[in-house]
This record gives sequence, structure tokens and C-alpha cells, in this order.
Amino acid sequence: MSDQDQAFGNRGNRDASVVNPHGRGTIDGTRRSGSTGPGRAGDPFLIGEAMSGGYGRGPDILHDCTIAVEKGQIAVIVGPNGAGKSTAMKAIFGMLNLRQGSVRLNGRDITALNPQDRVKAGMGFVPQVHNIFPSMTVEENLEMGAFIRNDDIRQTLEQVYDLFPAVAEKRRQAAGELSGGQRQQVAVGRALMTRPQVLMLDEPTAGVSPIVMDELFDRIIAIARGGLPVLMVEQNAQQAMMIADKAYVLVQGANAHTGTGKELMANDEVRRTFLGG
Amino acid sequence: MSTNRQATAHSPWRAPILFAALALLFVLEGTVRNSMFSGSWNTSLAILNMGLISAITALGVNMQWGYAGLFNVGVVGFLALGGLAPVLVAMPPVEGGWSAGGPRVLLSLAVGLGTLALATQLWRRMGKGRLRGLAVTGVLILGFFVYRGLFDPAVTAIEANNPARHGNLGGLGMPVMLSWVVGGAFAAAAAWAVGKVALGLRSDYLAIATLGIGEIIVAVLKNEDWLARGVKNVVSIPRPVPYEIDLQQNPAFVEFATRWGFSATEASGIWVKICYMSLFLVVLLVLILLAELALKSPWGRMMRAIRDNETAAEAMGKNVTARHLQVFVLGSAVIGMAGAMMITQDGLMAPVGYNPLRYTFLIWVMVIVGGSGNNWGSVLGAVLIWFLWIKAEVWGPALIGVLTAPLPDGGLKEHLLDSSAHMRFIAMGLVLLLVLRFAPRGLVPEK
Amino acid sequence: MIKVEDLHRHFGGFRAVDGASLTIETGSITGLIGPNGAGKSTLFNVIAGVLPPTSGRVIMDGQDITGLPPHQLFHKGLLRTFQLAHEFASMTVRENLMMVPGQQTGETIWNTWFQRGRIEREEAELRRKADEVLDFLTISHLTHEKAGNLSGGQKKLLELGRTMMVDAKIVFLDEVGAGVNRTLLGTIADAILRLNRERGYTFCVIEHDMDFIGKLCDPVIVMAEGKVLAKGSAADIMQNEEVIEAYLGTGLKNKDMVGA
Amino acid sequence: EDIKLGISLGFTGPLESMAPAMAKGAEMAMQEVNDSGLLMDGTTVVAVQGDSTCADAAAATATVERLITAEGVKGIVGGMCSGETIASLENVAKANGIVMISPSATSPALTTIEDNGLFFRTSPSDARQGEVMADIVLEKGINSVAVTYTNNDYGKGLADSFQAAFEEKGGNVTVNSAHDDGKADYSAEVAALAAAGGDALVVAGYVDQGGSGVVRAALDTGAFETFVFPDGMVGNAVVENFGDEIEGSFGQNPAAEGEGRETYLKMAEEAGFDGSGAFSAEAYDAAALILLAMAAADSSDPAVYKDKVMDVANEPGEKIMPGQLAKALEIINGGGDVDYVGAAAVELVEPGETAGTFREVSFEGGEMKVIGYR
Amino acid sequence: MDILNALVAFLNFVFIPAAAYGAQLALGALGVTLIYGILRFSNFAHGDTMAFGTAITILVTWGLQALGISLGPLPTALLALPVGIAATALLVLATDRAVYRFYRVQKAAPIILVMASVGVMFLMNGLTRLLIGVDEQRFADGERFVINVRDFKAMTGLAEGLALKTTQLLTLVIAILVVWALFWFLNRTKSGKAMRAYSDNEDLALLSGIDPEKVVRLTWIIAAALATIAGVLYGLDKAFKPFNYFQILLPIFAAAIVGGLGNPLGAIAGGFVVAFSEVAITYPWLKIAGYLFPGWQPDGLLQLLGTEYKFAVSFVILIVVLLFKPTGLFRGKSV
Ligand SMILES: Nc1ncnc2c1ncn2[C@@H]1O[C@H](COP(=O)(O)OP(=O)(O)OP(=O)(O)O)[C@@H](O)[C@H]1O
Ligand SMILES: Nc1ncnc2c1ncn2[C@@H]1O[C@H](COP(=O)(O)OP(=O)(O)OP(=O)(O)O)[C@@H](O)[C@H]1O
Ligand SMILES: [Mg+2]
Ligand SMILES: [Mg+2]
Repeated sequence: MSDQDQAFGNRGNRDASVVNPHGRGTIDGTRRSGSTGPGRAGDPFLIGEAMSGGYGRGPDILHDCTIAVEKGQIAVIVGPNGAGKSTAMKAIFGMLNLRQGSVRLNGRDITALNPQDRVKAGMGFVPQVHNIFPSMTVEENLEMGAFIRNDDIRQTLEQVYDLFPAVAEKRRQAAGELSGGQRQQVAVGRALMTRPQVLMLDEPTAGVSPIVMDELFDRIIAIARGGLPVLMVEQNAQQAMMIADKAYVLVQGANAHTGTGKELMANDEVRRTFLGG
Repeated sequence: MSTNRQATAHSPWRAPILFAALALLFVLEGTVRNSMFSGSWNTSLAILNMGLISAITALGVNMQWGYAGLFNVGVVGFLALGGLAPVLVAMPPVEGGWSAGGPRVLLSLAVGLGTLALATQLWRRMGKGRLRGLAVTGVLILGFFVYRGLFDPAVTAIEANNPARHGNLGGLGMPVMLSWVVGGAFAAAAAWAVGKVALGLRSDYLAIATLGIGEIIVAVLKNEDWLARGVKNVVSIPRPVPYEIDLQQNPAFVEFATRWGFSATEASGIWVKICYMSLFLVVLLVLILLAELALKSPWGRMMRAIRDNETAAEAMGKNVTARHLQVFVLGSAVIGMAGAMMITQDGLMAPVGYNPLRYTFLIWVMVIVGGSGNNWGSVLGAVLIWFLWIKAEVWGPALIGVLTAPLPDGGLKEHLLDSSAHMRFIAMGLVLLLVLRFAPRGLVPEK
Repeated sequence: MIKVEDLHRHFGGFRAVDGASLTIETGSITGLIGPNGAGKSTLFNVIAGVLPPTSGRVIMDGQDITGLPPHQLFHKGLLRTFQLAHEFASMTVRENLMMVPGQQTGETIWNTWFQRGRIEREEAELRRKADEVLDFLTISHLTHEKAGNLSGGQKKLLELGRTMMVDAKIVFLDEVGAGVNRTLLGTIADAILRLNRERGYTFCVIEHDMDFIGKLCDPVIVMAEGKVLAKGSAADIMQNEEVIEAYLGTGLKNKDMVGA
Repeated sequence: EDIKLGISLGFTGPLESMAPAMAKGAEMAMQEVNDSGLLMDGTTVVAVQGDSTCADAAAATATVERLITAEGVKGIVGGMCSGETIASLENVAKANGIVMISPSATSPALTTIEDNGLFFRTSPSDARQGEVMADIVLEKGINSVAVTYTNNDYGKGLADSFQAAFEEKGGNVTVNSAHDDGKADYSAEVAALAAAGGDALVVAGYVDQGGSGVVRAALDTGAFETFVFPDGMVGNAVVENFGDEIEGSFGQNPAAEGEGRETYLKMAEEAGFDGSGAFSAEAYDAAALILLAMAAADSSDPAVYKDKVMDVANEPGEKIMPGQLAKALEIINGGGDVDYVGAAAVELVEPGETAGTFREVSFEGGEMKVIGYR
Repeated sequence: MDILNALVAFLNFVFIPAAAYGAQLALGALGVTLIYGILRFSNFAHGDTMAFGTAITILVTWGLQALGISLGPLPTALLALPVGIAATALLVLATDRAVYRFYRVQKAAPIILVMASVGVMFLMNGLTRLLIGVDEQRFADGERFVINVRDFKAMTGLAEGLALKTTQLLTLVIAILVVWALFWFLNRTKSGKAMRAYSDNEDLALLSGIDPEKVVRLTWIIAAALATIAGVLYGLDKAFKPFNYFQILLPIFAAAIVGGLGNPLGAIAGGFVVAFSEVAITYPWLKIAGYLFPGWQPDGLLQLLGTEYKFAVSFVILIVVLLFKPTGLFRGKSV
């Protein structure tokens, strides 16, 4: 229900006989990629550096914002609602026209690539909302995660099912019929299917029950330690800070505090104003 | 969500400028004579009058779509139903028509409605089970036979009454302007019935129900001769304005015309059209006033809320189905009124003419081009599109004339020139696409 | 206040709610927790009239309200918020609030033509009330913002604000906390507490954030697989073995790998 | 001086496939007159086309309004369908005092309409044809027929008058039901006709519209083998479409003895169009009538020449066939009388419509044969 | 009692024609439903796309016939079909490029796309007429009947005849094949799943590495193929006339909506529901009753409603069906 309401939130044409209410996108899928350039010496694995930009012709949301993640590490972004966390993620993924700044991955400057090509370049992303295909079955959702892969995906599929047994039970059910938390699990599973070189998660634990959240964090740690860098936005700040190798506090689209998770947790002011501790 | 993106503030002058431009088009049509314009006030005003009627229709559609997001694809039906009113209200009574079977027809219709009412009541009151199904079916079948038993002979009798000239019940001989209200009431009643069934269910039911009711109403008008002579048409429906011939024979008018430098013939045509125009304008403005008053008050706010998010509005205590029914009925009433006005102006009721392309899709084009949700936009879109629809008849072939000018004489050129009538469609399509391209939210978008 | 008796809701063969019975006491803030897919939202939707139950009854103040449509429940004082915010996106924040009260004179189309004066007066009163609520929620700087442009947490506040425009008796909150900054969540919790104390609202809250539940709710009801698993004070529930196993878990297993 | 004549036909819309051949017919008459150079001392006539859409009364009115008030035409060949014709006649032509001669509007309503002597038509009244058709059918020894008609005033009027005449003469009409033109499928209609039965099927429709669709479906399902075709169906198209499948079918359309229609067909062929299309000949006649009346009145003012239309169309005078317009003009210029017969046997009766002579045709061996006239 | 004759009469006048008509509607509805499902708008230009594809096919058919090429008992038009499909595909792709793509990039409200399709409808409407004129064209050749009335009667000695046209059989067979193929394609192949994914959630499809423009292109090509096939089969069975192809749009939409827009199976079911209710409800059962109850001589035709209301009847039936089965015949993609 909710996905459809969102897609059609602002106009009277909710009538399904005229138009299909399923998610129209926000990204211009027709944009062509530009060419990639060389990275810079000493770059982290993935870095969005000094990014400034906003949606469409609207005002800038990001102001000189820098986010980076190293191989084998977990970087966490926190901040108040509306700070621009999701926007920063989208910017790194090329879903936003940056006015300034660059995005570099694995020694290449990919600022000019369109999102499709970033997927091919090895980036995996779970958006905050609209992160499943509601009318496709759970299994098909996962298969779509592996769309760019040409090898055998069965093994990865089993791994995901192992990770989320609740979802495994419902593999033949349409994902739109799942409960809020179950959808979230499918969404993360979908990203894992990609076998990306870097994984970006926007609030993966929103609405999942504590036990699953713990599982999820465990899994994320395991993934990161396996060498796959993870960049995520979290509101469950305390748990997130515990596992973060690097943490960014964003306020109004700019970096407010940066440090390791432990450092930020130790900072009283940060904890009170942003982490709710 | 990015659909808001192009909602960036529009200049407050936008609407006035566009209306002025539109007015200029009509002035050009009335004064300049070249390959584009006809230079005849009669033509110009004739187009304008029909444009005003279209504007009222578009206003009705806009209420349904723009205010509430209800997709009505049966506009043609409600227009046609409204068009029935002038025949029944204003035509003189048919001698012998009533006595032939009038009361019996009414009785049979009452039986038909009663049967339906009884069946619905039974369905509601009786508990679930096979008995209920049987009882309802029984009532329906019995009712159907009683209805047909009463109806068929009455109709035969009425239609046998001088079929070449009448064969119908005839009207009440009342003033034709009264029929505008009655037309609205007819359409409202039909909309209520459709809405009762289809609103509040899955939304594409409404689309199919309106598509169906449109077809059904037109089919009834075509085939029920006792009502309005069916395809044999009703002509000479009384006018609320003077006849040109009478004016031309009125010395005072002739003198008046010559003083203004017009021939009596030309002036009479213009005068009649101005009379119509004033009537239509009054109706249009009153409707817009009422609509704007409603829209700029808590009622309008509630409608916007419902359109924005039905689920939430329902949770906030708004009876969405009832509101939908209300706007659907109101919008249809306005459409019905326009239908009656159109027939009044044509002086003719010809059900064959009601085809969905012209009376449903074109109206929709008007609403969208004007800017859905905005009353003034609908008016602008309606008058403009109607103007273009009529002018496309001339501009289309002109266009092909220009396009083929460089071609060598021969089969191809001749073929193209021969088929130039179809440029009407192409020209219309081009205009529509261009407007949509450069003003996708309509010429005067909703604020 | 609310009594749910042996409620069932099935989707095809699947029993999303499978014989749940529970009561929500007047004046309480009742928490409702349970694993993903336990049937909490479904239960909410049945109570709120969005979904018809397969069987069972819902009773409010001794009155059977099973299957009543949401708009009638609203007028009985039963309000709810949504797991995903349902704001009226193209309307301003203030309008979002002003549209809430029922039985406004200006909501009858006839009156909009002939009762202008009365509508004006009512509107002024509503505007005042809405501004009061916005002050209370500390978002008065957003009064004229389009609701669609608010951030996630602000939308949740707005949802809460709507319940304050009328005298609600009971408010159902579905995951107000998901995706909301924890500091802001504290503010929301305060707001809920104040409403409960000052205005006597009854609350029923679904939430996965145990800090929030612990701070706010008494009693807490735990659902699992469509049934009520346990009920008790927040502290009791967090000690309950069954609940820990089904829902809470024991924390991160790989703690040793953290920060490695 | 140039005189403009309007041609207002439905070039787009439901009858769009009939309009071009009709317009060509009218233009051919004008061309013939221009070539002769005999109209009012060498005045030439120019055709101005307008698209009446056939279905949309408002658009048709606007078109005629333009033709009259902007183009300044002195007479109009049109409209095409009755509804649209009535609307433009009542609202525009009458108001401006312009003569309209319709080749194809057959509604009885037009008979009784208050027209100030401005309206004429060259197609026969439905009542007359119904009678003739009833005679023909009975003479073939067929006593029981099913009738299907195109659901407009032409079809309905013709079907009703046929049924009345046929039953009065002792025949039996098993069913008299409508079909709509331009529909996707006629199975339901044919199923109903077949169930009602009858020795032949009367198809009161248009050959390039639903009429053919019904015949097609009736042949395919074996519902009927013999068909009766009135004027809207008689044309080359019916032969092309059905060839010898309609062996033994028959029909009639207005045409006078003396091969008026044959001549016309030949002329049309030379001009490069199909003159056998429905109402094409009638359109030629309509234009010819206007021009001859102008010549007779020696004026292009409709208020003057409208009174001459009946004169040139009826006796006394020399019979004028298609292609003889020059001759007619000569006679008129010489002060003589003409009796225009034309391609479709024009014989105007009060209040200005053709009484019609009909020729009877039958379909044998995949060809249309003229059997006789009545 | 004469069950055989009653059955044959029923088959000949009700079942076979309705089935063929239903299949024609279904093929049309399939195209509408596909565009709706994947590109998310109701394409009013579909009828005219059908007309255009058919017009091209006819032109090619004439060429082939002139060259003396034929398919034996089958219509030559089948040979020309691929050319028709290709040309139509090019046309719709060009239209997409020139018209729809702009709104897609703008993320304009979907109703705008619907209205744009009305504009395209007008354009194609004119284009087809410029191309081939407004007249009726016949292009059917080959064997007309699989079995005709006369042969059937001679063969069985029954009073009632049975006719089955080649085109009717062809329509049914092709409709079934096409639906099966489309189903298989959408549910089993990677491209098909990509199309469904795109339809569900455009952004997420993009984030999974699906190229949206490719999906759109593929959709248009399939839609063009469906339209041309539907148009040609319809033209073969009836006759080609541009105006009729606009008129057929209405029953096609009715079929698509009834079956549940966006659902291919629904399109098929919808087509048959519309066709059968049109024919069966208005069928006078007199003749069949005569065979079944020889002694009974009713004076009416035993017709529930006149054929002039056939379309209305089918709508009423649809609404009643939907009232009692609110999810539609097949669950479509609607609110
Ligand atoms: N599609 C959009 N168009 C225009 N503005 C947007 C859009 N999406 C977000 N914004 C604005 O950008 C700002 C940052 O939003 P963003 O979603 O990045 O916040 P966030 O930090 O992720 O918040 P949350 O924690 O609530 O998810 C907000 O003010 C929001 O209103
Ligand atoms: N429309 C539906 N069709 C089929 N199954 C459904 C439907 N809606 C919900 N379910 C199933 O019912 C179960 C309960 O769902 P519900 O949304 O009530 O869970 P929840 O307790 O709110 O979970 P969460 O905490 O994740 O929001 C889930 O397993 C879900 O898959
Ligand atoms: Mg966010
Ligand atoms: Mg939930």
C-alpha cells in the first residue's frame, strides 16, 4: 500500500485505470555516462570528496561534504532527520547532479558515470525507501539483485536465505505483501546478491526487530571483515557507532564531526545532540 | 518525489496574458481575412459560443478529475443525457403521444426502478445464503417481465403515433432555459446511480462504469424512439434568443445594423450569437464563482487532502466515498447542463453525433492542456482547443499546401493534396503535443 | 478502553493474526512489540477499520466497533498514525492540521456559498489551534512549508500533531521511531507523555526501539506469529526468556570482531 | 466574376470514405460548367470544401458558418448526414439566406422543416424507396425477409418505410434491427438475424460501412444467401467485396431510364474516381442544380435563384443528362426550359426533394446487371 | 428434441464468432495492457498503431501478390507480417524518442503521458490515412474456409450448417501462442523479469543494473508486434478500414480493464468476456429452443435484449462481475 501512495503522493491521479501507480523513478535513466579519470594518490577505496549539490534546480542540500570508506572497513553516517545523509549517499551513487566535488572508486574518478554504470563498476546500494520490487516474489527480488552477474547465483541465494530465515519461508510470495521489517530484509538481501565491491546501505535496520538487527549487524561486520567496504546511514546510532571504523556526523549537508565510532561516542556533545544517548 | 519540480512559481501575469492572447485570436478571426483567419465575426463568435459550452463541460470534468482525481471517461454520456432535457422540457407536446401510452411508460419505469430497489433491499436485509440469491434473482426476473409487459406495448403505441413526424412523447412546452437545470439534474441522477455502484470500489471500476454508462446512454437515446425520436432526430427545438430571420424583418434592427455599418443579415447573425454568448457567459461565471468559493474553503481543503492521500483522509474522519460521490454528481451535473445548452444552441437533438472521440477525449484534452485542478485553466484550455479543433480544418490543408509546394507535380503530391482533410487530425495532434511539451502541467497550472 | 476478542485475520491460507485477545486500559500507554511479521500492523489495521477481520470482535468502551470504516472510528475518538508517514504532501503543514477536525461548517459545500461569515470565524479558531500545536511540537518554523518537503522525522511529528487537533480518546502509533533520529525520538516520547498526562489520551504504540518502549510503555504486549505471547511491565518483558528468544536476542555475537 | 460554391461533407469521421467521391462528383459538375463558359456570361465557379465531420453538429455548423460568412459562398452542396445538415441549415444557412442542396441527407424531418425555400435534396425520400423495394422483393417471390439497417436516420427511415410497405402488401418482416457503423464485429447482429430467419436479408446500410460487415458475417456463417440492397449498398464496392458470393441478390438505386447513371460512371472513370460510390452521383446533381438555377435566374444571389431550382429540375423542358450541362446552359441562356434528370433521376417534389425513379439491379455471375427501371 | 442441430447452431452463430472476436480483442488488449503495465500509462494510440501496422502489411502483401508469391492455403499477409511489425516498431520507437521520452525524463505526471498518447493517436490517425486512404481494403487470400456451411451440411446431413474460417482458426491459434510466449517471456527470461522489475520500481531497477532505455525499447517493440499481429488478423477476418481501428479501441480497453489492467492473462479473459457477453446476451434463442423443445412455439424471439444494446450489455455484465469479484477476473495492477 505504502509504496503506491508514495509514488502518487502529490496528485489526484491515483486512478489505476489511467496510469500504473507503481514506482515511477526519480532518476533520469537516459543519462549517458561520461568518461572516467584517474584517481588520486592515497585515496581511500571509495570517496565522495567535497560534494556540493541538490535536487533538480532546487537549492543545494550538500555543502562541501566528504564521505569515504576504506577496504575492509565500516563507515557510518549519522545526523538529524533532513541533514542530507540519504542525499550524500545518492550523490555518491550518481543519482544527483553534483555542482562540485568528485567521486572516486578504487583508483578511478567516476564522477561522470551514471548510476547504471556505477553498478557495473561494482557498487551496491540499498535505498532508504522503495527498496523492493513489490509485485515480484521474494526470490525474483533477489534474482534481480544479481542481474548483472552471469555466474551461478544459487550459492549466494542460499547464503541470503540462511541469513534471513523469515524471508526464506516466503520466497514465493510477492514482496509487497511482506511486513515492514521483512521487506527491509529482502532489500538488504537484494544488495548482497550483487556481490559488489562496495556496499552502501541507507538505514538498513529501520523497522527490523532487535534480534534481526543484531543478526544484520553481525553480518555486516562479517562482510566488512571479509574485505568488502560498507558505507551505511544509521539511526540506531549507538549500535552503529560500536561497529563503525569511521563515523561521520552530518548537519545541514555539511560534515560536522568525523572520527572513529568510539571517539564520537566519547564526545558528550555529539552523543547528546545527535546520537540520543 | 519530483513531480513538484516544475511547479516553480509562475508569474501571476501568466493567466491574464494567455487569456488576452486567446481573445486576440478571436479578434483576428473576426477581423483579419487571410489564409489563416476568416475575417468574419459570425465565424469567430460561433466558435466562441461552442468554446464556452466546451468550457462548462471542461469545468465539470475538472471538478471530478482536478479536485478529486476521479477518472470519468463517460463524458459523452452525461452530455447526451443533458441534451435530452431540452427535448423533454421545451418541445411542444405531441398530440396523442401521451394518451397513446405515456402513463404506462412511466408506470413501467417505476416498476423497473422499484424492482431494482426491492432487490437491493433484499440483498442487504436478508442473511447470506442460497435463499437470498434465489429471492433476489426471483424478484429481478419477475420484475423484468412485468416491466417488459408494461413497457413494450406502451412504446409500440407511442411510436406508432405518426412515426414520420413524431412517434415520441414530446415535451412539456416550457421555456428552454429551464431545461438547462433539468439537464443537469438528469446527469446528476445518472452519476449518482453510477457512483453508488462504482465509487469506493477499486478505482478502475469507475473508469469502466463511466465508459459503459456513456455507451449505454447514447445507445438508449439512439434506440428509444418514444423518448426523443432516436436516430430520427428532433429538430426545431425552441430558442431562448431571437431568430435571425425575425431580426432581418424588424425595421428597427435593420436600421440599427446599418448604423453600425453591417448588413442586416450579418448583423442578425452576430446579434443572435452575442445573445447566446451572454447567456453562456453568465452560466459559466456563476459556476466558476461557486466552484472557486467552494474550493477556497474548508471543503476545498478537504478535497485536496482526499486527493493527496485517501487513506490518511479516511483516517482523519473524512468520508472519502461520500465526498467522491458528491463531486462526481456535481461535476456530472455541470456536464449535463452543458449538454442541454449545446442542444439548445444547435436547435437539434441528433444522438448519432455523440461519439466519444469528440465528446470525451477532446474534453479531456481541454482539461489537461488548460491545467487540471484549475478552473480558469479549464476554461482557457477548452476555448483554445475548440478554436484549434475548428481551425485545424483550414490550417491542416494549408499546412500540407505549404509542405508540398516544393514537391514536383505528380502522383505523390496529388495524393497528399487529396488527403489533406486528414491533416485536421495531424494538425490537432501536433498542437496537443506541442502544448504538452512546453507546458506539461497545463497552460495555467494549479497553484 | 479497547478490548480485542479472539481476532483472526487470514491472507489466503496465511494466518497473519491468529486468535489475538488483548485489552488496552484507559489512560495507559500500551506498547506492542514482536518479531517482524508477527501481525502487529495487521492487528492495527483491523482495529482501525482498514482491513476487515476474518473473525473476532473489537470492542471500544463497551461498544462493538468491528469493521466500522476509519472515518467513523475517527469520530468515536480513535485515531492512528501510519508506519510510513501519510502526510498530505501538497498542502502546507498548517493546512495538514487544519483539515483534521470533523464537522466543520465549511466542509458542507452548501455552506461555502451561504455561510461565509461563520466559516471565517471557525477558520480563525482552527488556525489558532493549529499554531498552538505546532508550537507544542517545536516545528512552528515550518508552518507554511509544504508537508511533502519535510524530513522523515518531521513528518512523524506532524502525524502526531494531527491527533492533537481534536480530542482523541485513543491513539494508535505504528513505529513512530523507525528512521527517526534518536534525539528527536526523545522529543516525540516527551510529547506522547505530555499528551497522556495533560490530555488523558490513551496510547497504543508499536515500536522496535526497546529504549523507547522501556521509557514510555506500561504495560507491554508481545505478539508472535499472530498470537499474544506475553504481557507485562517493560522490565518484566525484557527478562522474559521466550521474548528474548523470539524477539530481543542477546546482542551482537561478533562483538570480538568489532573495531578489529 | 467568380462564384464560390461550398461543398460541406464529412471528410473526416464515420462516413469519411464516402466523402471524397461525392466531392469529386460535385466538382466535376462545376468543372463542366466552367469549361462551357456559358454560365452568366462566362462566370467561373470555384469550389470551397469544408469538413462537416458528419457526426458533430457543432463542427459542421462552424464549417458552414465559415463557408458562408467568411468565404462568401453562394450555395452549398451538403451536408452529408441529416443531423449535421439540419443544424447548419437552421443555424446558418437560413439565417444568411443561402441555398443548401444535400446529396445524401434523407431524414423525413427535413421534409417538414421550416426552410424558407432554401433547402433541397437530390437523394430520394426513404418512404418512396421503401415502397419500391417492397414491390421488387415481393415480385421475386420472397415473402419473408429480415431487415438490418444502419442506425441513423437514413437507415431507420428506410427500414421502417420498407417494413410498413412490405407488410401492407402481405410480406412478413421477421426482424427489423439496427447495426452501428464502424463497429468491430457484427457476429451478434448476424446471429440475431439468422435466428429470426427469412428468405432474404434487406441491408439498409452503406456499402463501405457496417453494411458490408453484416453481409460478410452473414455469408460466412451461412445465415443468408440472398440479399436486398437499397441505394446505400449498390455500387462497385459490393461487387468487389463479394463477387459471386451474392449470386441472386438484387437491389435498386435512383437512376432514370436513359442511362444517366451509366454516363455518369463513365465520366467519373475518365476523371479518375469511382462514380459508383454511394451518393456520388447525387452530389453531381446537387451542384448541377445550383448552377442551372443560377443560370435560369441569371443571378448568383440565393434569394433569387432559390425559386428557380424547382423549375430547372422539373418538367417542362428538355431532359438533361449528366455531361449535358453545357447544352442545358445554352437552352437556358436562349430562354428555354430544361428538366434536369442527371445521374440520379432528379425529379423534385414539394417541398424540394426528389421523387426518384429507381433502377433495379441484380447480381449475377459476379457482376451487377441492370434489369429495369421503375 | 434435436440436440445436434441446436449445438451446431450455437457453435456456428455464438461460439465460433465470439471466440474469434474475443481473440481479436484479447490480442489488442494485450498490447494495451503491456504498455500500461510497464510504461505505466493507457496508450490511446494503440488502435491507430494497429491500423498503421496493418496498412504497411497490406502494402507489402499487395507487393507479394503482384510478384505471385503466396502461402498456399494461408493468407499471404502472414508473409508480409514481419515487415509490418518491423515498420511499426520503427515508428513507435521514433514516437517514443520524439514524444514519450521527454516526459519520462521529466518524470511528468502519468496523465500527461496519456494525453500525449491522444496526440500521437491523432497523428498516427492522419498518417495512416495519408498512407493508404480511408477506404476499405481487402487483402485476404488463400483458403477462406476450413469448413464451410455447404460442405458441413453435405457431410453431416444436419439442417444447420457450421462454418469455420481460416482466419478465425488462425486468430485463435495465434492468440493462444502469443499469450503463452508473452507469459513465458515475462516470467522466465531475464529480459522479461527486467521488464517487470522496471514496471515495479524504476529506480531500483536502475540500481540493479538494468538499463531502463533498453526495457522501454523492448516494450515498444513487443507492443508494436502485438498491435500489428492483432491488426492484421482483425483485418483479415473482417476488412481493413482505418476508422474501424479507432472504434475498436473502446472494446479493447473494456477488455483490458475487466481482465485487470497490466495482467496479460486478464487481457485474454477480458477479451472473451466482452465478446461472449455481446453475442450471447443478445442472441435470440428462438431457433435453438425450437430444436430443443419442438412443441413450443413462443411468439417472441427469446432475445433478452436487442443487439443495439450489445455493447451496453457487456458493460453491465462487467460491472456486475466486478461487484461480486472485486479483485477483477485476474488481479490487475491497480490500487
Ligand atoms: N527528491 C527531493 N527533491 C527535493 N528535495 C529533497 C528531495 N529529497 C530530499 N530532499 C530534501 O533534502 C534534504 C535532505 O534530505 P535527506 O533525505 O538527505 O535527509 P536525511 O538526512 O536522509 O534524513 P532522514 O534521516 O530523515 O532520512 C531535506 O531537507 C529534504 O527535504
Ligand atoms: N496482503 C497480504 N497478503 C499476504 N500476506 C500478508 C499481507 N499483509 C501481510 N501479510 C503477512 O502477514 C504477516 C504479518 O504482517 P504485519 O505487517 O502485520 O507484521 P508486523 O508485525 O507489523 O511486522 P513488522 O514489525 O515487520 O512491521 C507477515 O508475515 C506478512 O507477510
Ligand atoms: Mg534518509
Ligand atoms: Mg508493521
